[in-house]
Amino acid sequence: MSLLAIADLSVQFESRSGTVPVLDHIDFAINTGERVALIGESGCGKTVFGMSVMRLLPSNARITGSALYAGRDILRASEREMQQIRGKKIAMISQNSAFALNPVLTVGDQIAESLTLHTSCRGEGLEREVIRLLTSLGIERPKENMQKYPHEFSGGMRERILIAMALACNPDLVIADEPTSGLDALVKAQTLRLLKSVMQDRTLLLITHDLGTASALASHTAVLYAGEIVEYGPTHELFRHPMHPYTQGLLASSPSAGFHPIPGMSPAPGQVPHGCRFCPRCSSAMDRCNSTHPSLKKSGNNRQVRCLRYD
Amino acid sequence: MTRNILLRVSVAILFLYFAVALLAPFIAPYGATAIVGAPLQPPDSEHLLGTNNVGQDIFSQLVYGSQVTLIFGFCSALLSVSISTCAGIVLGYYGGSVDEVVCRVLDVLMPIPIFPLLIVLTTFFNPGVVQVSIVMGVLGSIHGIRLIRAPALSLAETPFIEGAKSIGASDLRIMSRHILPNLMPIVTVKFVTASQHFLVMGVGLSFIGLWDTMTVDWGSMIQNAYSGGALSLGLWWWILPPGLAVVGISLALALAGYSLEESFNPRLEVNRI
Amino acid sequence: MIDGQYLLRRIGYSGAAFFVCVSITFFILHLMPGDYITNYLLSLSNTLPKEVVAQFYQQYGLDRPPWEQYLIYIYNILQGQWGYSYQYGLPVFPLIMEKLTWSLVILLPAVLFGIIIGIVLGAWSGWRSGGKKDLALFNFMIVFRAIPEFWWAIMAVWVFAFSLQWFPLGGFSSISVLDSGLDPWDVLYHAILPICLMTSFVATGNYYVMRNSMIAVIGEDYITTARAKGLDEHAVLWNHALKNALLPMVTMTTFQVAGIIMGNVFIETVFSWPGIGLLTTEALTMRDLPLLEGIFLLDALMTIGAMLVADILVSYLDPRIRMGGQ
Amino acid sequence: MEQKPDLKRNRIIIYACLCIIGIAAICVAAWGTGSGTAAGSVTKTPSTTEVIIPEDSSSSITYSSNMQKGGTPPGVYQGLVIKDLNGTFDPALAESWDISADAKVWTFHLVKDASWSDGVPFTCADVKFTNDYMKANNLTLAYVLHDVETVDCPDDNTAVVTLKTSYSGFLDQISRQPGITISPQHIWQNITDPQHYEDNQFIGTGPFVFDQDTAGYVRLLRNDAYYGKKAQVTGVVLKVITNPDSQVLALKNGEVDVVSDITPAVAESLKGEKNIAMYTINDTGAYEVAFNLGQYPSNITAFRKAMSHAVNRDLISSLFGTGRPTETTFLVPSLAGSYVNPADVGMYNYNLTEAREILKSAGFTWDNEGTLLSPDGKAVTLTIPMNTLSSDSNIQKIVSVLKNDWGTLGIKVSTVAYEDKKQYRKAVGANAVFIDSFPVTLHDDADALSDFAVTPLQETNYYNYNNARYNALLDSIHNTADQQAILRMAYQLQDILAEDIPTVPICTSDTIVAYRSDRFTGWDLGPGYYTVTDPRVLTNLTPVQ
Repeated sequence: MSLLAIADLSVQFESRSGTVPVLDHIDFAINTGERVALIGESGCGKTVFGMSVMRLLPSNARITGSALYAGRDILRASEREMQQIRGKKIAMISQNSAFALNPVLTVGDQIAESLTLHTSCRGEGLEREVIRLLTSLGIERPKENMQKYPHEFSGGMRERILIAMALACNPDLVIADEPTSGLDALVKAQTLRLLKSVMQDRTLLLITHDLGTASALASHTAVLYAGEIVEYGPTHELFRHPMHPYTQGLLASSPSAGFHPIPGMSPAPGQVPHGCRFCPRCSSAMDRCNSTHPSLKKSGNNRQVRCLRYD
Repeated sequence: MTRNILLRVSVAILFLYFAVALLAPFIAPYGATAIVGAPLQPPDSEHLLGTNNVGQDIFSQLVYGSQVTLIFGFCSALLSVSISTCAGIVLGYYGGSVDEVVCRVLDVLMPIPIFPLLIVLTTFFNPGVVQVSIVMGVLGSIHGIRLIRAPALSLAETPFIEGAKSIGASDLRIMSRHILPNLMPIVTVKFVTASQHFLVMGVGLSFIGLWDTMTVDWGSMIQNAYSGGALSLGLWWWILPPGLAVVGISLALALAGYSLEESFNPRLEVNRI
Repeated sequence: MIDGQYLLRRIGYSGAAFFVCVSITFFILHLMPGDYITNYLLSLSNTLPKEVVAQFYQQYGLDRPPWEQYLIYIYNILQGQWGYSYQYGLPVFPLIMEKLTWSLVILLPAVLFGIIIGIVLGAWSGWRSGGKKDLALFNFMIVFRAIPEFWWAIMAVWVFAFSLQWFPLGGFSSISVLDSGLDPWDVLYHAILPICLMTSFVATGNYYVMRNSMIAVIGEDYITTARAKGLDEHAVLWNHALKNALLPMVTMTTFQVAGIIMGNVFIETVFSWPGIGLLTTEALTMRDLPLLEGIFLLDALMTIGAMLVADILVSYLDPRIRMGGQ
Repeated sequence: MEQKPDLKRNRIIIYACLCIIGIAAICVAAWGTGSGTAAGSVTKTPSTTEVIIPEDSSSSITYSSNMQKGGTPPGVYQGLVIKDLNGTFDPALAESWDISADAKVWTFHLVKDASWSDGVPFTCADVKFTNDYMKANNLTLAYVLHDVETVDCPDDNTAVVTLKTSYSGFLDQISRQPGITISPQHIWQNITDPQHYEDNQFIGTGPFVFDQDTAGYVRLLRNDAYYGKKAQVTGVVLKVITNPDSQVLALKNGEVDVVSDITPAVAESLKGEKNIAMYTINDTGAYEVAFNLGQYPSNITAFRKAMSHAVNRDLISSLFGTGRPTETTFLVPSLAGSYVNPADVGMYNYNLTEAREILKSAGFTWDNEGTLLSPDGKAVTLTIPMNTLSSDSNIQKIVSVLKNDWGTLGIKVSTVAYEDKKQYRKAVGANAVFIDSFPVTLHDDADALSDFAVTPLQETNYYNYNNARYNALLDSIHNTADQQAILRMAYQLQDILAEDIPTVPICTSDTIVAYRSDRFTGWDLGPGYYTVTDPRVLTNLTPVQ
């Protein structure tokens, strides 16, 4: 049984100019021990997906569908139940480490906060636990550093602190939203290595636009385009044999593959084409792509793809 | 939706006030200071809002008074915002020692209480409408300079300004064509709120009677009524109209200011539907 | 957290600013057209011999050149000698203090309550921003604030004191003060209407700033982080949002507290409450220079002190601002 | 590291603050309404016989000392004589007085049994001391005694004042505002820095003694050891109420016993109120349109005459609502009485046609639009300087009427306001016309005519009027104590004024006083007693049983 099974998840934002759909009928599951990457261009709804699982979307978001976590639909759970789940069962590593830490609290306090909330650690035990966490993430002189404020750390260190906060209560599922954004190449590589080691036997939902990060960390990858999953499969296979034209385009646009960007722009939310959403940018589009909306179909060995060519 | 409607309504009210001020000679049935009837007559068809203790028509005074009060609010706001925008941009753009010196000077000027200083400075001239608005505008700009300087400073360091510099644009051109337009939202908001602030301050000054009592404006009208016994006699038509006129325009300006601020700073309207 | 050397430098700088400020006000006041003697003598008689007038100028030291008067003034200030009011003939400092005490009766509670109420309502409103209650409160506050304070005061006096007669017409105390001394409850009864009005004014201003600040803070990523930890809304508000949202309020409220030194001339006029605000306008119109200088001096002292206190407070609350850094 | 307790502490503090505010608000509201109703229904028990009088500003009841500010607090100090509105003098510390024929030596016979409120007897030494001490210490009020050469004390009850030059108006000078009141020698002789001395005992000789000054109140108690007519009220309380409306309401509520200076409209509304009576003190203020003869076009006599015909005194007076038009050359008939020369009364009635004729015959013309042109063809415009602070609404009324009338004559009239008296004075010197108001004490006798003179002491006057014959006549008036001669010369002075017209008297205003008729009677003592804090009024008050 999967740890988190999402079925028919749709998210819409209500705004003054009407309702804007952002995620459309997502079906998605993570099994215990899997590390799934969700990749896509900015604006395709990746972050919204992570936030909707955490139920942290602003109040003008309308969520439908279900997300079964350990047999419970967390989309229908009460706020109190969610507070029990957040941080303890499902933890999140927020993107942009520069703003994700409260500037007026010491990092030690911020890490300890989750522990006090969800565990019975108090007093010295709490401090020992925080020190252990910091040490495990390779932060030197933890006793001294836990008294410091976020602005006193470098970007890479802050990222580690965020990871420490997420791992504090030993959660079942970690959602990492762009964990390496804003870091320079060297620090990024270090952070990835660290993430890989600490996530070795954990369940991870990695949200990223960076193919390298995904291939380094994820066992499975889902590709998101204009609010829909267009392709899903084990990372290695998916990267080696991309099936969907969009995935192919993505891989071709990475610098290592020679940087051939996909022509055109991804459609703005609410203005998606009727047929295949990728159709206007697709180099191998067919006539019926314009009118028929493809569905996500199983395709061979544990892979799924949303393209009329594979029908 | 609400914001736009609010903004439109308040702009419409402001236009109404301006129209009244501009067309005062056509709207007002009598002159502002002409004695046209017996003192303290209640409203009737001849005198829409009755007469004051000198026998002047209150409605006509109200109409003519709008000119002075509007000049007061808007001229001093215009002056104050222009000074603080120019100075703020120049300081923010050039920075360095000039910036340092001016900031220190501002620091020293800040503790001097504005209101008494205003009264002191107006005595250097005859306390007329124009003089008081000028002094008020200049004094009011002291606080504004810092407000404009901060975003100008951060703008001056952005890549597109660097870019403009690198293609050899002159400093003047960069400041007027590149920095100023980017500051326009904050300047506009500042102008609207400053107008409201100065308008109310002007009316207040004239209410406590610290300048020309012969000038017909809403503040001196309130002052006349207040000191002339309007409250104990219950002569509502004498004291209420100028007060409500001030309240009206102040409210319109305040709402316009808040609406503009929200539209320029979308964060303020999070979740607002 | 505060670098001692920086603090020293800051204090030194404040001292310099104070000196410059006092000098500027001295010259502005002395160059102001008109003088007490002319005003006073003209109010007594239209026909005064010239030598009599000259003698008064000499007696008040006004016949000396301005720079000489300035040096004498600075010398006296350094001696702690604030001079004597021309008009009252009394020492300036106790005179100011007496009036100030009466002003503080209104302004101190008004500013303190105003700050607390403004911050509490603003924080609540910002936290609930977009909700119906927030909008109702916000619109109410805008409307309240747009109406000039003297107009509120006039209307309040008219309704509550004149028409309903719930409150006294003005003044500090009932006449019983002459027989039984000052009764704090009686003073409070006289002060309650102006206190309520002033409180509302201070509160609306603080409300608006606090609400904006709160809205800015709840859009920050660290609030999401805090929620993602599983904190309940109260904990997010109290432990994470409030402290950050309060930072911009520190400077503002410190200046508000310092500003009460000038009183509020509108409230004092309308409520027949002769405090420091009325004293200032009176001194201005009478050209009572020593008194004016005393008032300006006290204000400069308070404002510069407030700047210093605000700096120190902010550096305590905001670890990002390292004193000596900048 | 503990988060929860910290959080709780924060919360507790805030909740506590909120609770305190809430409780305070509720208490205050409940108690406020409670005492409010009490205050509304309170009427003072008749057994209280203190009279409560409102004061406009707190500075008027903050006293430093009598030496610094003469005659304060009211009723505590006394001068030698006290002046009536109609120009005569009542005895105060001087029972009677003699004047030498050249009006140079004044002998005052002092009351015999007067004493200071601390028991020390009052003697001539105090009079001498007051004069010498004021002059020796350059006190502000010493200028009033500028003309005094010496004060001699032949015995304890006689003071001989010798003037530097003859001056028939000496009594007027020492009794008119601010005047000179006698201060006690035994208190002041030890004080070396009188300018900065703060008196807190106020030892005087008057019918009242100073009691205390607290929280906007000053209380004076009856001086039971007073040598003259003792007051029937036990004391006087001065209460600061800055707003005139509040004063009226306080009178209605019974919080104060008298309100002076109410407007005609308010007086109208008070008519028929139970327990409130009113009386009017006629002609307490006087107004004039004054010309500055040094400025064009006021330097043209015909222009001044024409303008004098163009002042609608009746309209102005009706706008005032009180007082009456004055058609004399300067003096106010009801006060100056026989000093007014009947030949000069009513010469310049309101007549715009006449004004046009005079202007035309003097060479003035009008252009097509009706603008008045001077003989040399320039448009005539007038700027009237105004003093922002001292201007009462009556001056605004006058200017409004002048704007109308002079406008129909083709003269554009504008105003310019000055906040400062010095600047105003300067503007008066630089413009042709100004409006002046006088307390009527300056209009009541021949001495008032000195306003138009140029003397060695007074090198100029506001009118820039300088007439040698006038100056000489006034000099002779000052040098004689002969009443008949003074009267004759005053008539001649007024004839000169009627011809030269340096000023146009407009009208007077009255002071309306409303008082609680259920508390005290005896306010309306007569035309001479024009302030409610006059000691003679206060001693005359009788509590209603």
